[in-house]
Amino acid sequence: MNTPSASLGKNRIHQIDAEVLATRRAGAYTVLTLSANQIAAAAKPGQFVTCSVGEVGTGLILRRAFSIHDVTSTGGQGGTIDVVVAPHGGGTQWLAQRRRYDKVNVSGPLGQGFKVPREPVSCVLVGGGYGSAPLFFLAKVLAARGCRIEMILGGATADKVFGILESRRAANSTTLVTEDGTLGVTGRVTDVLVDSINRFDAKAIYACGPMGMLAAISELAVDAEVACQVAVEEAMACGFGVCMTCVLPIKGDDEVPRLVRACVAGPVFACEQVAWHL
Amino acid sequence: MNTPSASLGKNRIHQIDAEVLATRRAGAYTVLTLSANQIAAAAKPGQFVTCSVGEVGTGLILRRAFSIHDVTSTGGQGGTIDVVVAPHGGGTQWLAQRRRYDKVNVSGPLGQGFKVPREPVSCVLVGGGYGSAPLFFLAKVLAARGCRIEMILGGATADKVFGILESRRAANSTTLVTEDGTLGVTGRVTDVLVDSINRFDAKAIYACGPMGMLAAISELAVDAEVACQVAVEEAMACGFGVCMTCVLPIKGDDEVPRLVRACVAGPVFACEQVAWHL
Amino acid sequence: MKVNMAVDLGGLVLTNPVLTASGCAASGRELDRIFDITTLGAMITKSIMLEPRQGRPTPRMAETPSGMLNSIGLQGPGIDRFINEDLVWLAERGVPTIASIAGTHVHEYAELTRRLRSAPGVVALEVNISCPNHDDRDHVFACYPEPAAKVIEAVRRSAPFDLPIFAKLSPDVTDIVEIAHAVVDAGADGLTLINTVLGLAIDPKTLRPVLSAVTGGLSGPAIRPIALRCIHQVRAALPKIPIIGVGGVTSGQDALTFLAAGANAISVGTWVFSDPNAPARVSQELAQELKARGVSDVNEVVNLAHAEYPLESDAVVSLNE
Amino acid sequence: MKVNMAVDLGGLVLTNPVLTASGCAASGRELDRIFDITTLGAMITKSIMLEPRQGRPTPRMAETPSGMLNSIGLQGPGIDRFINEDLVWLAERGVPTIASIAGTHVHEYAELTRRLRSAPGVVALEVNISCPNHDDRDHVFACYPEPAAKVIEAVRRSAPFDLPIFAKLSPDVTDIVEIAHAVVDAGADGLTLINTVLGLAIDPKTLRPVLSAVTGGLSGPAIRPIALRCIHQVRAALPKIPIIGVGGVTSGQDALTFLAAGANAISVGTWVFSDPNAPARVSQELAQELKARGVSDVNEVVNLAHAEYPLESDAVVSLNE
Ligand SMILES: Cc1cc2nc3c(=O)[nH]c(=O)nc-3n(C[C@H](O)[C@H](O)[C@H](O)COP(=O)(O)OP(=O)(O)OC[C@H]3O[C@@H](n4cnc5c(N)ncnc54)[C@H](O)[C@@H]3O)c2cc1C
Ligand SMILES: Cc1cc2nc3c(=O)[nH]c(=O)nc-3n(C[C@H](O)[C@H](O)[C@H](O)COP(=O)(O)OP(=O)(O)OC[C@H]3O[C@@H](n4cnc5c(N)ncnc54)[C@H](O)[C@@H]3O)c2cc1C
Ligand SMILES: Cc1cc2nc3c(=O)[nH]c(=O)nc-3n(C[C@H](O)[C@H](O)[C@H](O)COP(=O)(O)O)c2cc1C
Ligand SMILES: Cc1cc2nc3c(=O)[nH]c(=O)nc-3n(C[C@H](O)[C@H](O)[C@H](O)COP(=O)(O)O)c2cc1C
Ligand code: FES
Ligand code: FES
Repeated sequence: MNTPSASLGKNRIHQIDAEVLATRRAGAYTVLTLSANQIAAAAKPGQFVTCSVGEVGTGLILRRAFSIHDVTSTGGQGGTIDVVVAPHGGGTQWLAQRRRYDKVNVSGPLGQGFKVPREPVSCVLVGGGYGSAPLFFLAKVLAARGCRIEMILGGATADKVFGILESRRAANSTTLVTEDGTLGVTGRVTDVLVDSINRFDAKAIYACGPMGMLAAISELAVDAEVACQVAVEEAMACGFGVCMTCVLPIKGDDEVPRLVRACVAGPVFACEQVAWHL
Repeated sequence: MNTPSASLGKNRIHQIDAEVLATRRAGAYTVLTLSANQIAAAAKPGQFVTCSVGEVGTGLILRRAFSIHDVTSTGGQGGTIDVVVAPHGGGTQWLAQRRRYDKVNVSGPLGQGFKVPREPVSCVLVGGGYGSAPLFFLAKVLAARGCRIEMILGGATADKVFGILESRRAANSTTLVTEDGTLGVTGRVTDVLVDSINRFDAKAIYACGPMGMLAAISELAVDAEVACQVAVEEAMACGFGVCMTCVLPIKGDDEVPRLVRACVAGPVFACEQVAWHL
Repeated sequence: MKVNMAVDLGGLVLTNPVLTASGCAASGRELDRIFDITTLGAMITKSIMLEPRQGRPTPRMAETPSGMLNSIGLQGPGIDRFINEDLVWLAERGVPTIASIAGTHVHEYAELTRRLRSAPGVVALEVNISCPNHDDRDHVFACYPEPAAKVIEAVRRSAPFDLPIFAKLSPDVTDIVEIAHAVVDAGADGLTLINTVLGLAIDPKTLRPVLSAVTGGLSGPAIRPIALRCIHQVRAALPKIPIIGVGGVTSGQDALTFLAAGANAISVGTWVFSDPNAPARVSQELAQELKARGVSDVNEVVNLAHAEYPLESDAVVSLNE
Repeated sequence: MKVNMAVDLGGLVLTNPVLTASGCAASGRELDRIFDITTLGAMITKSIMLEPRQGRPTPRMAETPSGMLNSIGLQGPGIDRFINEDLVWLAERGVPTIASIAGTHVHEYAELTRRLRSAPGVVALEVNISCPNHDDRDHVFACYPEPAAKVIEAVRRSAPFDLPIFAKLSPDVTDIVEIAHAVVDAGADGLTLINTVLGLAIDPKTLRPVLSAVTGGLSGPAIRPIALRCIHQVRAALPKIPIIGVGGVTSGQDALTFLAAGANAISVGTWVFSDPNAPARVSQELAQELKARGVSDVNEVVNLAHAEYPLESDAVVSLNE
């Protein structure tokens, strides 16, 4: 009666004791390159991984979620993923202190990634803080499809704008925005978004960052009648659908909002699906 | 009404974020050299320190106790202590993995040390496993008083006999004993103790190791009418006298055994004080 | 040496004593992307209620030292979709299912039981009585012997006579043995010990409760000593009752200590979030632990922590040194 | 800005809200080798009984995830030596002392109270009622309202009318608010919340209980969510009663959350073992936390986690962002 384990199927979630191959500082953030061949091979932009944190006997029992920032997949055994860590509480601080050769238990790829356009259209990618991380993996895929890419990277201060240098290669053009004016335009990413949409005749917006920012972007996108996908961040205990902690109100076809798991139905949603004001 | 804090007095217990200056392997053990000037300056042989274990957020909440194995005190700021770590559970494993420049929170010196003879007599120092660790600090002090030192170092297997090389300098003569015969005499330290006592006309025995070994040594010492001090090991939560977890039955002047705190009244006791069979 | 891992929970025979915990493995589909869930003794599914339920608003969780708080509030699809989608899938997948049910009135438990009579693949019911009892001043059923017993009686009456019923007890009581006696007298065939411990976390920034529901259920290794104590107490009082132990199990060694305390089977709950592969690993580690001790049957270690049940204890303890 | 740290526990004014917890700081001498104990609000001494007591055999402790179990069994010198040696020393040292008393019969509590009437330096009594009640089937006093109230009544009758009495409650009850009401009605001037949670650890090698006493009291950060919940529940039910909060406090931030939950003062217990300097550090950190929020009086943060007591909460929350 037993059918073969679904775990052997293509939906398999991999759990790997990944070696830290490299670490680098990027402003307020630490980028970790992890050897995670199977995850790298399966990952799509907008998906995420979860990492165990702490040593033997740690009291920090839950995994931490990180967007997949970059992927190198050689086809062989050498696939790697990059994650961008913003040191915040105990777990992210621990991760940001990892050194080369350390091991980190990584699980993924998790969640639904961004949908990419069939046609080579202009896209605006908007990131706030470490929310910019997944946009670079996405940009690679969009570029391969011939899309034109404008990036808007924002942060409270200059050191919290992620990917300034990388964006030169990843995007056709980039607008930097800081709230305190220490870099680029003074203000918020939404202050420059409409201009970018118009300037490049954008057909798609992709956004990741704090919920407030995503809500504001959604509003602008709906007004501008441009398709917009957002990658949301909800506190997650499991990251793969079994705990029901990460829910947010998502409207179904009947427009009725229901609490849906961000980790398996998301983290990427079409902006009009999210009931922002509940 | 407030008298000056007793904490300013000579009984002060120091608590220091000590830097790991050096680590070395010694058979099954790891020796850590810690920069701990104030502890080094105050320590006496037979005393111990406690170390915090684990990173931020660790679930291993209690400190671990370690005998002071060696002390270098320059009189200036450079004093260090050595501890010998036997990796056992999560805490000692974590400590044994420390590398140079890591920090370890150390508290000490704790407990009552060994009493040393006024006269330059012959002494037999008996250690089992990592119980040999404190005997080397003791040997330094005894040697400075002109005592003759015979060491008996035992262990289940060769890699668990601690201090083989060091004993060449620290002792006038050394007998090594292993239960499996992989090194020195096959058997237990008690198999060679009486012979050592007689050969060197020993006037004092000092012993540290598992409780069973200490009990057996005490019996032999009483029979041989040689003064014997033992450093016991009881599971300790606090290490400085406030929790009452580390008690063992110690006979008072009235010969009645009472439960006494090993961490402040000991860990060193005269062997006849301990009610071994309770 | 082959180790027998099959256990008999008062007639309910499972091939493996390691189970999932209700609410920590959904209905199996997600976990099956991590490991082959047919290797488990059974899936205990998330507590299901009669109607679809949205549960509590977020935030629904807070990490605490070696534990977590949750206030999911029994979000779920309701019994009909649960049967048609989840139970059908589980039955096709070939996993024995222990269906957990929850309600706020006694008659809801009875109705849930009736609906599950003909459901596929259900080998037992687990009755989650840690719900507010709307019949009686909003106290939780599991907190007082009488309401707890009433629920179990209703379920017993509505269930096929040969369907085992496990009552899942709350540790938040003065005398868990009293509750255990009450539900066993009311017809429970077995007990699941323990549900979460009521707790509260306060955000040090806002100084407000982290959870929108204010309080939540504490789970994970932090509560393991409480779970072991409850199991040990109840086992001492009820030597024969099958017990499913749950609360902070992370490893084969933990599982072993739960069996020794008196559990006949073990559920892995919160640790699935920490290590999605945990149920499979715990089961493998448990078999290895037994093998290393020369124990050929997992049932031999059950109750070994009780002075009065030293079944074969010499063998175990000696082989273990 | 200078922060006022003085608190008024129903007439008992302490210069600092940070205290030691009974049984975790002995009678102060040892801690005074680490930091100046006169900086504390008060020392709560280890529960003392009438006669000298050896306590339980070893092993008396087990480390558990983010916590520990203890089964000391109230080892102590008896009330006479306690008064002549410990209280005299504390009084000379100038530390306000809250003397914790314990007994197994109601009359013992009364007798202890009488002996302490003229003892030096005692500013309040803490009544540890988490002891087996030998008058009544060996249940613990703190577990049922009536025996709990009887002890408090006896203490109240035997104490000088102006000596505040704190009843220390156990979390191991179905309804801690019920017990709180009972002891307050019986004359308790304040409450200490919480004592340890009953737990059990099993040695994975021997498969026997680690503690010779089989079960023990769970303490440390693992139980912090339980302590916060109990404080929050009792505060909501008894808006005016002074509460000393205890259970897993490790830092100034923790202390702040306890105050927000409803405590008026905080004891540091197990964390003294982890960091002997903890009480001094917690007190410094708490002052810093308050300063950073622009709060000039520690009493302002008390109860802030309760929607219905948002005293000055705007100031705190806004300054805090
Ligand atoms: C899909 C997704 C992608 C993410 N990508 C990134 C990324 O690329 N880079 C990055 O730095 N951070 C990312 N985050 C946020 C990151 O997971 C949290 O900052 C982190 O979990 C906090 O852990 P901590 O130990 O620092 O904080 P703590 O406050 O100690 O965390 C306590 C608990 O709450 C959870 N938690 C707290 N804050 C958050 C949060 N904002 N989101 C989710 N869980 C939270 C933690 O996982 C943990 O279980 C992402 C979150 C999600 C859900
Ligand atoms: C006075 C004294 C001196 C010591 N000197 C040394 C030494 O020089 N080198 C060395 O390797 N070890 C020494 N020990 C033993 C060492 O403290 C324990 O092995 C260690 O605490 C175990 O920690 P763990 O994390 O490995 O084990 P775990 O089993 O995880 O420890 C759990 C808890 O039990 C306590 N505990 C467990 N076993 C012991 C034990 N044997 N003694 C005391 N507490 C225990 C731990 O401190 C901890 O709180 C000494 C112990 C004492 C009391
Ligand atoms: C997120 C979450 C959801 C839970 N949901 C349920 C539930 O629906 N029904 C139930 O009986 N127990 C539920 N529990 C309790 C667990 O089944 C288990 O009894 C408890 O968490 C202790 O075990 P653990 O420490 O292994 O998690 C839930 C626990 C968690 C953490
Ligand atoms: C070793 C130890 C001994 C204790 N002894 C007592 C005691 O004598 N009387 C008492 O009321 N509480 C006693 N307690 C309980 C503490 O005072 C405190 O209520 C409990 O440990 C929770 O706080 P914590 O987590 O900060 O330790 C003891 C706790 C420990 C750990
Ligand atoms: S994080 Fe567990 S269901 Fe989404
Ligand atoms: S270890 Fe705490 S009193 Fe000795």
